[in-house]
Amino acid sequence: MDAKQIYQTLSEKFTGRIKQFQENTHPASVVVESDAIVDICSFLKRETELEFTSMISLSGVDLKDQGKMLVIYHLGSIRHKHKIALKVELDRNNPHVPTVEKVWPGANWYEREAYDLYGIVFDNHSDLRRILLPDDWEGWPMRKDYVYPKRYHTWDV
Amino acid sequence: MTENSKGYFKKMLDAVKSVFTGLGVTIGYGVSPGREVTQQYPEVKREPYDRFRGKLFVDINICTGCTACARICPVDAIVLKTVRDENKKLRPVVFDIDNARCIYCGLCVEACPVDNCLYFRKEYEFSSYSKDELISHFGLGELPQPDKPAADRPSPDMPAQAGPAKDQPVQGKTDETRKEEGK
Amino acid sequence: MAVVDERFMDLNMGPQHPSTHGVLRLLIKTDGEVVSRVTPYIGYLHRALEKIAERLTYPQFTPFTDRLDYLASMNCNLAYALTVEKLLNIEIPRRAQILRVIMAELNRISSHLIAFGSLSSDMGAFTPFLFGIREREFINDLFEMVCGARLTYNYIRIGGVAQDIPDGFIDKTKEFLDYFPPKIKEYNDLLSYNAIFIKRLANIAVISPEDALDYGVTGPNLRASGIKWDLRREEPYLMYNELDFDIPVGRGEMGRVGDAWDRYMMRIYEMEQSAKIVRQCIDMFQQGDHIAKVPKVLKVPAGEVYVRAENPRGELGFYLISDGSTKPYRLKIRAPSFANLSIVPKLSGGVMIADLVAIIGSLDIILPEIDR
Amino acid sequence: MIELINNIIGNIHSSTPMIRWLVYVMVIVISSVIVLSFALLYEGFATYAERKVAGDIQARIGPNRVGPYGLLQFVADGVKLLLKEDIIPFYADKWLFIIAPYIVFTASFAAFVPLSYSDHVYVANMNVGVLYIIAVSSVVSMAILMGAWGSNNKWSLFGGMRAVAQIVSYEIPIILSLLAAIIIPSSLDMKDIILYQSGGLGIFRWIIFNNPFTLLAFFIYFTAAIAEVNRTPFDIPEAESELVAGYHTEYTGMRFAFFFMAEYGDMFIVSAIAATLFFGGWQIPFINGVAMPLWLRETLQVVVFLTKIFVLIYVMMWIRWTLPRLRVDQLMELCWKYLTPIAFFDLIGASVWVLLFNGKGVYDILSALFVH
Repeated sequence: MDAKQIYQTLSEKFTGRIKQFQENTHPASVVVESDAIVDICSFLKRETELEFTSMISLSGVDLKDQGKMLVIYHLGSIRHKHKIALKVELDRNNPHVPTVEKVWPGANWYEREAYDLYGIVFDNHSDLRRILLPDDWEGWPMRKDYVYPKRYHTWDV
Repeated sequence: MTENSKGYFKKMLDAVKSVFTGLGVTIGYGVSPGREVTQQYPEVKREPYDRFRGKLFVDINICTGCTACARICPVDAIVLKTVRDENKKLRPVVFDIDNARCIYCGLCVEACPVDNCLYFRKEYEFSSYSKDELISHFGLGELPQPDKPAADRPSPDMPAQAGPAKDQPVQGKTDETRKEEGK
Repeated sequence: MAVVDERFMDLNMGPQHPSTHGVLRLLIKTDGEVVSRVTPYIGYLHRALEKIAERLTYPQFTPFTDRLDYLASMNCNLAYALTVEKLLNIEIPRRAQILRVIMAELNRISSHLIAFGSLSSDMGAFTPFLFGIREREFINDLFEMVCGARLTYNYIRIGGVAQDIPDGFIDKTKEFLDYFPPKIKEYNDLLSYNAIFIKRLANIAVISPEDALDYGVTGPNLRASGIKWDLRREEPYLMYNELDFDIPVGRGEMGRVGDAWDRYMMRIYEMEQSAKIVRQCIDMFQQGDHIAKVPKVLKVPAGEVYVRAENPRGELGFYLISDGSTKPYRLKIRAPSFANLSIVPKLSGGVMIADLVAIIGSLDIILPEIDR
Repeated sequence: MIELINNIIGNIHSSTPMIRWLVYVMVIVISSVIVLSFALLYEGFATYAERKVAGDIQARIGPNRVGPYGLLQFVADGVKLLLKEDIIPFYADKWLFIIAPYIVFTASFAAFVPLSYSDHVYVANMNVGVLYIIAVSSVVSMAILMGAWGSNNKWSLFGGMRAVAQIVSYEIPIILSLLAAIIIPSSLDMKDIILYQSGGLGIFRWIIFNNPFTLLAFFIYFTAAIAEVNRTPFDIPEAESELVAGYHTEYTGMRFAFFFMAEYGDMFIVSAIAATLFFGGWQIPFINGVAMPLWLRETLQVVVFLTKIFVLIYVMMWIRWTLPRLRVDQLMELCWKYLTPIAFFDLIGASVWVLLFNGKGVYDILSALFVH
């Protein structure tokens, strides 16, 4: 099934909650509502002819000039060999999106990394802590407007 | 002999057999002398291949001061200051390569438009006790004022390895001798 | 004061520990030899490569991809170069493609040699580790002959390869290809089928196919669980579709499918296949230039692309968003070891401490690409 | 040695008890100094030999810098360890921490006493030689536990627990297999055992060839002995890749050297017992009958005895650089499920053989058949 058909089945199943279909990205991406992400993901995983068994990666993107924060889920299927990217647009000052940890346990660490570097809060995540940076680090380093701290405890950065 | 007791002895037999095959391999090395692959480092030095990316070296006389290398360097290890000299040509006053910061990726050597100006040497033994010793200065120093000669900074550039790389003047020269040639 | 669970003792394995394959800290809750829960702590090697990528131009970032998985930096360069070429959609000359496959597969062998050696020294046998290093030196000499470096090569560039190979390279590679296969047989006699080694690894930390897919485990670890998924075959890049090589899949020879021994054996079989690939590439060699025409000031057209390649440790993917300037807008690096390590807490309920070392060794994780 | 003392004291018998007591102490001191210097010298060369053998097996050169062919390497190591800072951990149990290495060394050194190096060269001719050595060598496990507990470190605690479990449980197979060998000469005195094995070209009357059960007893004994000495594949107490350094993690400088030397001392003892009991101690093979001056015969006997020991030590080192390490529960399983039951049946078999052929070995029976 190519991305177009996946988009059709998705928009039929979740009418209204699928915003947009972007053809020019590789793999093609579907912009969805942030609160529908869990249902969509479990649907994509359960559905036999879609069967997105593995979440390849989850990345946060900071679109500062559009005032938006993006979370992109790259999903792939082993059996059908097709790939799709789900995009969720969040408000930049208070980015919230429900966690998909229940669908793919592997997402746990990716979400912690997105939280750690971008400050995107994943609701009811099992233990949302910083994964790469020390726990008491202030600020979200990967944001475009991140200001480098002068000192961290006793060392100057 | 019940089933698992047969397994009991079979397992033991397999274990002993596999242990002895392993021992057979190592005794092959133990008995036959002269299979060493290691070398006695300080006495026997392995000659690196021609393209070995050792320490960077700049032939400052043919350097046009175009700062292509300084711009391409991903870690800004090259500090290059140029000044216009009397016949409008750019003169590289300061040309420092910080060997502690450099990651030896070779992007600068490819970016340099002049042949044999910036290249790697086969020298890999330049560890030192202080970081500023690792900065090699290739600069030509300030323009010589007409009345007093320029105070030339000593170049702690380590003498290169014996084998001359490319058509390289005899090693071990300090900046002064190189400057005389340049005049 | 947090309630201290006095039944269990907190034991810190790492960040400085002889067998954590890098700077990794495992907080183990154990009541003696048996481990009840493991929580990995990572981030000791975080260099913010993704932030650096946003500050450097495309060609400048290539040497940094060496430092992602420094045991397989040719493959990392390759994945990055493929990503940028996908957006540029330029045609890579055939000779450059063949060179890339040769270098990538040689690097796969040298990376698997380290995986084999470090797992064996974790299990207490130090000699196979040194045998592995001895073979790897041979490959290091080949790479030094081609690009001058022995670990971080910066050889595969956007559009092709940095320099063409010197003339002595092909014969030396053939010499290696004749020298290497009997060494694999020696490893098998010495270690793979050794009773103690099998007892230490068989049926340990079995990863079921569902768990492997749920946690995003890829590469030899996924294939050991019985799933035949290799990007060189499923999503062929370069000229892998023309090459004939088979994908080893876990068959549970010594225990259940997907146990630590299977993961170890995948790497031994893959080394043989990689040697076969390199031999075919040498026969397919042809004249041609080694790099496509790429402008010095490289402006990548705006767009988003996710490209992945089969690294020795799994699927390394680059998600690149470019805004048409000379610097990437966002470059997400999907590292295989990051996902492979995330399954360790699930595997390590009720194992012994010595098994924990076997689990880490059999997953063959490497920390620089986890922390980035 | 006792005869020596008696005849010295004999000819000054008229002297007061004070002098007699003084001479006795003086002789004890001299003999212990001699044996201690032999033990330390041997342990020095053993460390050098271990690294040379390891280098040889791993296609390396091994130490050859200090002294001719690196022979003085152990002197350099010793000086280095002496000059190393002697750290006692802050919360360590100071006295336990300090005493433990001395007890370990004295225990392993004390076992040098009952050995008989040749007809007249021995320290003390105990008639309970083998029993004394077994008793002394079990003190080692207690001392290791003291050291492990004293250094107040989680890793060394693991090492200590494992050491005790291993040494205590492997004494059972050792004792049983030694019993199977001792019932033949039916004497615990080393000298008598060796004298029993004389004759028959110096080889055929060895107890190992006495009957098939003693042959099996040797292999059980040797495996259990390697475990007793904590060497690979049983070096779980100081498993570098799991427990950092096991029970001697916190030890530095000379204290660590004591543990280190004790290990090599134990290796010597264990192979000395094997040589005495199974391979006919100092029986000179082939040319035993030839008349030769006393001193030449003595030195030849000592040389034969030491070569047998060093061959066995070479086998231990060879095994160490080949095999991986067992896990703790597999180690226990090997001891209780395999070695001990087989050792029991072996003992029964050996004693039945002694009953049937009233102590005569295969060689005696055959020679009896052919002679008349």
